[in-house]
Amino acid sequence: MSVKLDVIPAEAGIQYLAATASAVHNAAEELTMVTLYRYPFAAMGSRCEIRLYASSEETAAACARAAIDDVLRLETKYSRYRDDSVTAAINRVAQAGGAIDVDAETATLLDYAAACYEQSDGLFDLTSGVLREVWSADRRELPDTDTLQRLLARVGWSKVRWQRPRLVFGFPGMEIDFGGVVKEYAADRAATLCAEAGFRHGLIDLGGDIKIIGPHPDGTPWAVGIQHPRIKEAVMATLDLFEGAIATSGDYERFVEIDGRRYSHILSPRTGMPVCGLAGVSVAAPECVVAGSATTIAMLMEDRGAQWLDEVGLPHVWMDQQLRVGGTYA
Amino acid sequence: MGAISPRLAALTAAAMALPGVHARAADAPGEHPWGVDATHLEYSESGNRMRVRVNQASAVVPIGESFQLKANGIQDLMSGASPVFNAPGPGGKTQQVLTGASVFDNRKAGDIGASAAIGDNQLTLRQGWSKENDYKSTWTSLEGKRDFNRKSTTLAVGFAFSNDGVSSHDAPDDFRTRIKRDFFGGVTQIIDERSLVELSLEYSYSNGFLSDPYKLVFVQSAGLLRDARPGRRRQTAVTVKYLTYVPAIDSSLQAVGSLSTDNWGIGSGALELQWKKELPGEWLVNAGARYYTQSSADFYAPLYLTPPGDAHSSDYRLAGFGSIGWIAGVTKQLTPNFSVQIAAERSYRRAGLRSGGTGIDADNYIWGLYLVTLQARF
Amino acid sequence: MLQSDAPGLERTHMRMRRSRLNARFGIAALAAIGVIAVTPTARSLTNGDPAPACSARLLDGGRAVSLAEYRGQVVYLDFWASWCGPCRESFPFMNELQRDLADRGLQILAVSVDKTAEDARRFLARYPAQFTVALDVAAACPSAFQLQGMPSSYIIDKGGAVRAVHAGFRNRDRAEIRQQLLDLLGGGAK
Amino acid sequence: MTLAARLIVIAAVVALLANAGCATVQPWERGTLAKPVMAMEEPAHETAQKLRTYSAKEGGAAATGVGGGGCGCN
Repeated sequence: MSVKLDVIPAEAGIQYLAATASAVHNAAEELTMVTLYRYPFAAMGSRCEIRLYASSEETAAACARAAIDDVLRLETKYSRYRDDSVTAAINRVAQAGGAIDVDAETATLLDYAAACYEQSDGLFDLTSGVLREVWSADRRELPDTDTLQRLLARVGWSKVRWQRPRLVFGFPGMEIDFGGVVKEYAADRAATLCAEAGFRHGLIDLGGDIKIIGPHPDGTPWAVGIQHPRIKEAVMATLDLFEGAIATSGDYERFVEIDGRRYSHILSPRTGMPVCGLAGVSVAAPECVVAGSATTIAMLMEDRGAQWLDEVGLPHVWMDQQLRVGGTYA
Repeated sequence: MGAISPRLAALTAAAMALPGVHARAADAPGEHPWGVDATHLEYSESGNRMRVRVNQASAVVPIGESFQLKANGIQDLMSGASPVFNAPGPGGKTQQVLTGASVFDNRKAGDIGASAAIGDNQLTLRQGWSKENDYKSTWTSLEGKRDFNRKSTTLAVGFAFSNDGVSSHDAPDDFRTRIKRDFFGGVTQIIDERSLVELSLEYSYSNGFLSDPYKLVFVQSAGLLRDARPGRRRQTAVTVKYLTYVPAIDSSLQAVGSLSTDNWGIGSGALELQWKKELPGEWLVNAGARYYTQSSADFYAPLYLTPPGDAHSSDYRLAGFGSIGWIAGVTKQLTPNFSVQIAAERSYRRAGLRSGGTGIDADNYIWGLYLVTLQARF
Repeated sequence: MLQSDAPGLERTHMRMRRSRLNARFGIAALAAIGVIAVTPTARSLTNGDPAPACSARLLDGGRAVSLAEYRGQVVYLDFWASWCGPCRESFPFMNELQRDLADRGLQILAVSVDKTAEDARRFLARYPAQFTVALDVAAACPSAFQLQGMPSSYIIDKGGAVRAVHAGFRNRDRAEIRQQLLDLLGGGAK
Repeated sequence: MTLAARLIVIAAVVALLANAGCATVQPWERGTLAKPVMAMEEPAHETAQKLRTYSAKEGGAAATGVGGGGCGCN
């Protein structure tokens, strides 16, 4: 079986394959040298940074720009201070009492917040923002109990009816705040944007909530230092992270000082008072949004925080008021 | 991720629904990727003899889970002088005479093939062509592979045959034909957790015009005769390849030894040793040496003092000689889909290293090649 | 279901060549190769066999987890390693199973036979797992299950019996595996 | 016994030795064998081009697989 063919079919083929060869060759040239590019920016009231390993400034800058735009989009969309935000629109209806239909992204955030509410026995509550009316930064003495009772009457996720896409407030005076979820959600999205653009090595850091895109190019993990809750420059623990995310909460970030005692900005929807349990907690999880809500719930659980973290089973580290350290990374 | 507690399962499930929280895993090439390989190679010899510039490109397209179509294209641009015959030189030392004008030739070759994987068996059929102005060839090959013992043993058998036509510059349309039949059997066996061995046997026979139209022989009293080799050639070769991983140096060592013999009286042996190491950042480096030796063909002589018999040749490739050379290469996986490889080899031929028969120092020379290959797998 | 390989070459292939082959060479050479004795393989697990005991160390936190803990649940037990090519495709599939069937009682246990946790982590950095991952450096479980290939996955019913064995992973296995799990999990089709 | 037959006997002995010496390596014990440096198959283009150079420059044959074609390289 031998075929006599004078016209070589490969002739056209060779030209085509040779052309692809040189095109592919140039692409390879460009990809050989990988350097680390850093893009610091401010968002959601904290210092943020995107770190990307890329072969060229342009590709890194393009991805960082897209990621930062998405973070700023979410900041504007769920900001408590802007009156054109979705939060403001919801709160206008909540203030008067009534119903509002929300967009798909907000709906999934509400579903997620509902899951956190159930898993924290009601402590992780989007409606506890009302308590801020009394716990402003310049507060000098403890509020009296009946002011707290009046405020607590207007707090409670259970008092809201949520049937996708409709959110119904049975009576006036309530308020919603996505603050406990949006920052970590934005970190996840930013990392996904860069990963799907082909980046394998880098991380997203939004004010200490970190989502890893991938380890260093040589495969070694990122070393993440957890700030010591009482000593500013010291580190409570350092973790090696190949992937996933880590979030941190503590009573040291924003707090109010009243006759010598420190009161955290995290308010309990049950007592209306600032929580007093763990001094600082960090949790690691595949998703930054899960890590973030786990740290917030652990703080809200006060003295049952460490036990709740064991129940969840995610890797974590905490420090209590007596500066004792515990958790899987201890 | 530790055991998934009910609490974590609920939180994770809800987080999954959030748009954009999880990147789709990078689609690295799967089990049957389609791929393109593109190579540029430069070959050159000392004493500005032959130079060859090669461009090769190949593509593999999977069809379903068990079929593959393959295509391959090669273009060679050959130039430079090459030896024609040997003549007595000053002081009784034989010297080599090369072609005067720079020979220029453009060879195009290609092949298409299909392979089918059925269970542990794989069957590959390839049909190829090669064309240059004084040489035409079409060839067909069929190869079967089968895995045994849960893939610790692989047996391969195959055969190929080609029909070639050889002409020359002064009679470009007068093609004299020859055929070649090639039989191959090989077994690869895992020996232990760190080593494997491969044994291959090959038998080939060629009939027809086996001489080289561009080679002459110098006969003391009769002047120049054309290269005339027997019309029949039988070759048998065995090759053993041993590959083992050495944890102490986190590298693999590879030894490839082969022996061959034929009815023209040429016995050859080759031994190649290589060291390969993977470096962090997806680099792979290899380095090694290759030793080769052969005895001369029975009918070979650098030049003839008396009229030779029917079969006679002074072709430097039928002489007795040996060569020693180095091998080096580096491969870098640029992204999950792209990798680039650079390889080089340089070989120093010495008549003194022959394993028998006659060979002249005039034939000593150095050849070297380097290639750059780009691989894309999607 | 994988059968152990029958020794010997395809008969048809040999007869076609012998006629034209130089007899003296062909037979002797291939006989030399054919003599490779085929080592008998231990009987591998088949449907209905009780799943052997198997325990491994969780990748995070290091707690030992054993198959028996999941008695009463349908278990998808997968043996993988960072050096195993097809595992790259099985992980996204297992993530899908986790998302779709975890709340109906499916428990996925992916046991790595890597020699170090570091190798396993590096794989997970590129192919994230949203299911339970454990490490069995001593490879006690794979020998108990007499794996036929890598990766290998076993579907174990609520009573602890092996109901399906999949050696290797090909994309076309996905539908079959999902259906086998659905049959065991019961309830409507998801 | 012709040289070819003698070669085959050597091959048979080597094949026997190769088999006798090996313990069964279980599928899950093949981590080292899966390393890139342990790939028996070398890159296709490099192999093809080197084999073509050896066959063009050397008189011996190397039994490393069925490669068709050849050239009138001189």
